[in-house]
Amino acid sequence: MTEAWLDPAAWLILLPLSWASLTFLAGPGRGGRLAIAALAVQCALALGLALEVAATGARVHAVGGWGAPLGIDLLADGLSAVMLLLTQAVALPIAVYAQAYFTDAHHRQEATWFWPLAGFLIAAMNALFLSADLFNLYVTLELLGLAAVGLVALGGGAAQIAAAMRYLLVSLVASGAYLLGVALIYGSYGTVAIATLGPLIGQGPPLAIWLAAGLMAAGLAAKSALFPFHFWLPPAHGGAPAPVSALLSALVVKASFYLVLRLWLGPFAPLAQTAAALAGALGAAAILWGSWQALRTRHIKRLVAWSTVAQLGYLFLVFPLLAADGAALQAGVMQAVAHGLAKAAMFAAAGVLMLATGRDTLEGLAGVAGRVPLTLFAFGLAGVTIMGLPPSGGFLAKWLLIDAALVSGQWGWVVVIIAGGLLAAGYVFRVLRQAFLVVPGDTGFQPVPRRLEWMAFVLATASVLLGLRGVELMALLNGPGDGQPIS
Amino acid sequence: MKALVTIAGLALAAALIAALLQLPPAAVQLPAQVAANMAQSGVEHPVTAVLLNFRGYDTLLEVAVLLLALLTLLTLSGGAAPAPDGGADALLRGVARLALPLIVLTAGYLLWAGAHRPGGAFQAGAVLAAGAVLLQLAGLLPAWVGPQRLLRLGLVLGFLVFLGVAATLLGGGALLRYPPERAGGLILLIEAGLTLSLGLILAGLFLFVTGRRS
Amino acid sequence: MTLNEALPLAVLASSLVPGLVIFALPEERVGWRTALNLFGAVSKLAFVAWLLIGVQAGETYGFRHTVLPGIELMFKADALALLFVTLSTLLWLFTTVYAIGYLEGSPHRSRFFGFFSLCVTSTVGLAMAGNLYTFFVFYELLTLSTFPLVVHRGTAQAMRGGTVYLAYTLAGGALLLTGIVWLHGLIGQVEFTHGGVVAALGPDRAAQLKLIFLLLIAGVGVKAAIVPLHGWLPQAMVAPAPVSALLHAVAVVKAGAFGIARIVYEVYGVEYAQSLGLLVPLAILASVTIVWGSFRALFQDDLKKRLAYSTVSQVSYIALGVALFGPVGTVGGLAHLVHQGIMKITLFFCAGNYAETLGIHKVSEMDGAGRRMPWTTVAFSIGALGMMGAPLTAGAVSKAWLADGAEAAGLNWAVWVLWTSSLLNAAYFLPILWRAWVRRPPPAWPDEHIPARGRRETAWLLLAPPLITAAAVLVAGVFAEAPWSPLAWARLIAKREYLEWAP
Amino acid sequence: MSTGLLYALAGVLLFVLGAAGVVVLAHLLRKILAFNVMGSGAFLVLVGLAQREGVVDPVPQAMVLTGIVVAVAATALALGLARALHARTGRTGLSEGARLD
Repeated sequence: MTEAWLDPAAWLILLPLSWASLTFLAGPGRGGRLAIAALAVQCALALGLALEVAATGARVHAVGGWGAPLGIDLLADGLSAVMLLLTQAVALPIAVYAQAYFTDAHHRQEATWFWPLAGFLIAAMNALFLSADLFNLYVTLELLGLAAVGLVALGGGAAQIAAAMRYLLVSLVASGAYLLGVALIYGSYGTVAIATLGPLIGQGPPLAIWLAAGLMAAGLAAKSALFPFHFWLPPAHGGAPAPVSALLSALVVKASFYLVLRLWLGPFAPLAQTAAALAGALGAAAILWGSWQALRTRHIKRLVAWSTVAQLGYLFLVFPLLAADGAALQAGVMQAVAHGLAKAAMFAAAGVLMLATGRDTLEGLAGVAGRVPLTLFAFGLAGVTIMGLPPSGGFLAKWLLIDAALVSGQWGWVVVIIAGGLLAAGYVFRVLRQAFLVVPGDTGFQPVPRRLEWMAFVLATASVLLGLRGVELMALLNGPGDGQPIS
Repeated sequence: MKALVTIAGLALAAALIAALLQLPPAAVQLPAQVAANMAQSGVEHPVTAVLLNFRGYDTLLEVAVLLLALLTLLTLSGGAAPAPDGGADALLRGVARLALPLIVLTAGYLLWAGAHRPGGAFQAGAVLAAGAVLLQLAGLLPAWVGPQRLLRLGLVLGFLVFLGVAATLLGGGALLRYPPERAGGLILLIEAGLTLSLGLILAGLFLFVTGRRS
Repeated sequence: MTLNEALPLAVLASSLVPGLVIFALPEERVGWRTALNLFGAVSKLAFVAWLLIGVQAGETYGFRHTVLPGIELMFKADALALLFVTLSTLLWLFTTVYAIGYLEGSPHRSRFFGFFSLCVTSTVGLAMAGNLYTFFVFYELLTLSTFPLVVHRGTAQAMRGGTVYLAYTLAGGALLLTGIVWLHGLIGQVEFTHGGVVAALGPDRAAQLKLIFLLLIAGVGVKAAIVPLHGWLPQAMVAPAPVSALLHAVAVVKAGAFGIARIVYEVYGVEYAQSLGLLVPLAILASVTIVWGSFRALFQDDLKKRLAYSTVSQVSYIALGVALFGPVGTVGGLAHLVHQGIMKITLFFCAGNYAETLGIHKVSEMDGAGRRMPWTTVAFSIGALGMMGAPLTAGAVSKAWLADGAEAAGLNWAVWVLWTSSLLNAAYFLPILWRAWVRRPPPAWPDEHIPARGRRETAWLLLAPPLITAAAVLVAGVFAEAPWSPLAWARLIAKREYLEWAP
Repeated sequence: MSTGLLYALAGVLLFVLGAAGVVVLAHLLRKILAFNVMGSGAFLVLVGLAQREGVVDPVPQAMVLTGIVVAVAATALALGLARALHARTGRTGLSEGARLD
């Protein structure tokens, strides 16, 4: 146990909040270096927290010293430690990327309040992953939602504002549903502390709790863009500036998924089996529909955004398999982490491709392989994870999912998983094929800062190498000893 | 579509009402715990105690939410020139001039009163913001353009003070863990900072946007 | 890490590291790139030689790394692995030399050689895979690293070929993955073990095991180009000649055939596979492929396509050998894995020489080519005769063992399949030789790039590799009984798979 | 039936009404107002349900205060976006947007 003064969990919330405010104070477009330095510290903090959790198990930080149910608890267990690590590990390279991206002449006017918005976004996610209080989670969800909407609107164009508006409305209705669920729970039990609720719900929940769980799950599914609530995602993620798309697609949608998972494994475990098949079916629909749309769209970033819709579907396939096999949880977490890294890399690479070609369509990519080979390599590597091919983290996730499905005899999911992988190969290679085309004559490609290319590459490599080091991640998830995965 | 929504809504409402009508009494009774810990909270009003002490962390994040809304509005309207004066009539202007001292006084009272009766920083800040809006409508205060450094400082000061207190108290064992004997003073400090900043933020939500006529 | 753990990794690293460095090299650093390529190829050869000596002496080489609880990345350099590793390493060296000559002055060479090295790394990793998981990892890596090579020219036609290639191989990979995970769920980690590992499951799982066998064989059968999964191979011939040579004569198709051998011998075990009744259908499938591939080759005017269909047919000799229950067939099949590799790469090198030197792409354009390019045509003739199974060539040796194996297994019809195929081989190769040697050359070649200078008919870098491999075809045929021949090595493997058999 | 429960039941109706409004109404201002109705409904349930036994509970009251501030922030943001959208395209709703993007 470290000194309370140094508790990494608390600092993972305080630090981004501080730099968010300080970069606001510094003025429009400024503060990038401060943010990068702070994010480096946050990476170290997340790593420290993960090591501590891996060694000594879950730890609780009682904010205000009161303790649940009167006060709010922060809980850092394996699952939250993994998500925190992912968040910082994606945010740091993307921040380096963003600094170079927004100094580019084409995007300078979009930079205005990127840094404070990003700071609040990251703070919101860290707070969300650590919170063990349903109402506090509501506040973090709203913080996250508004920060994301602000970032989507950053571009300032009509399409972006319309996308932001649609995103905001979905987000608000969704958190409204979540809040009503919280109200019903407080009304039923007189507390919103997750730790206190668990045993209470285990004693046989009244109808109100079933409705609350349904409302909360529906709200969170909408925030995670689960089919058929996905309609807001492609315009929002496809239209935002590249570093923003990377943060949103890689991390933000995972936050609400994390919360569903947390509630399903925790307090709502007694109710969980009811809707599991539905969650799986919607996930399967998302995989097929998202991939299909990615195969059809003409725009690079739309393609990547539709791919997010599809890949999120895999996360929800976990639910029907959870009861059957412990591998399903591991698969879900592995998929979340691998997809987070890979999707950030893909959006970063897509941003470079658009800068280099000056166009946002697939057609414009012809011949770009010769000009930004590193970026294309990064896109390909990220694609390996997205397609679920070895040796990537995405492959391990897919392996575990198929394993869980086969062991429990649920053949249907296997077909969906395999089909989704092949469809993903279809849309990833759409991009690569076009880029490899040799076109005669001057294509008028623009030079691109090397730093942009390298950050895409670093993230993509991480997503692939994850496939060789799954053991550590799973050990963290399972906690010290061979105990149950998360309490 | 409409029919579908209506049916779904009615079904949901019916289910919810049925659920509420058959709800047994709650298992946990927080009011008793709140009452038992009031002495250590540093304030006398239970809602303020929950808001700034027991669940003060919620409030910290909630201020961040307000700042965020303002930030996004700034990205939307940044750089627009203020509209020419509306040329409000003399009566409105006179009333606004008269009301201003009263508004400030009311805000101060609400801030101070929050410790032992309904009130506090949010109410006080809202009153201040209303005053600013009134002045702008009366043509006495120009709409704001992209915030200068001093204004930015004012906007985040309350939040920074709150953060600073939270971080400092981490040394005492936990985030926002007030020592009972100093809790009252620290909470007042936070509330004072928040009153100013929330007033500016809420005013800003109006004044940064009105600058541009669409 | 002990030396015996490090050596397999060194074999992998000797092509992986140069490959990654080459990616980073600027296009114009020709000298560095060549040096790196050759250094990698030669050092890999040295490591492999070390392994060969050790394995013959009974040493075991292996490396394990846990990826997830219960899933290991595992390398094992056993006799069967080394058969394939040695073949790939030797031919990689020759092909690298050839490719340096072939691609001189063409664009994107860093990318080409980078992926080329990755592709060899994948092949070697696949050969040394110690369990099905590792096998699959490298099987898919091979697909990924060959795609950029297939579409290297960047034309619309290349893209079409590449797309067909991907569609087939990725779909095959999906089937393979399903089979592997299923098996994994039944028995845990599937380590390759002499005599197989699934027999322990007991008879009530037989139906499941048959289905899994179907999935696995269909998965690797795509790369092995077993009919009806062979459609990608002729399409992938749009690739540059060195790629066709190494990948579509050696790496990719052999990866499939090698996979069939591993699955039959070391996952199911020949005896158990036979008792499940899986081997005869496999033999029938292989026979159909042998005949159908040869038959289609007859009608191809495009030289590389004719060679491609010939590959479809010849690779299934290996599958047939594996499916013939009994050590003799095994020896034939495994020896053919090597023999077919050196014969077919010779043919592809020569086809590349004709195209690069004279612009000849079609059989109908070959009239008199032997007079203009005698050495190339000599090499081509040796390769072609080997394919037909003419005496003194490597092809004769493997066909003889295969025929004996078929008789030993009691499948006399398979002997007829081999005869039919040999006749068809002659029918599509002899006309080429006739045209090249006997017919008169046309007044002008289609597109002459490299003018003849004295006795040098084309660039040395293009000529030396096919001559060496052609010589190897003869050496492997004439000295088949020598202790270091591919045949001897195949017998060593068969001895270890059939424990009671003494060759 | 206690006053608290009555509030909660009214809150349920407001919530459902508001939620339906956000989905069905086309004009953005109406959508935003509907969202506020919906939020108020949730707040009523939160406060009312907790006090259905007649005991005053300061915890949900504080939560609702927090919720109100969040709702204010969200409303301001939504209004700002609606205004910006109108300024750039002259549109007052999203549904017409389908044609434009």
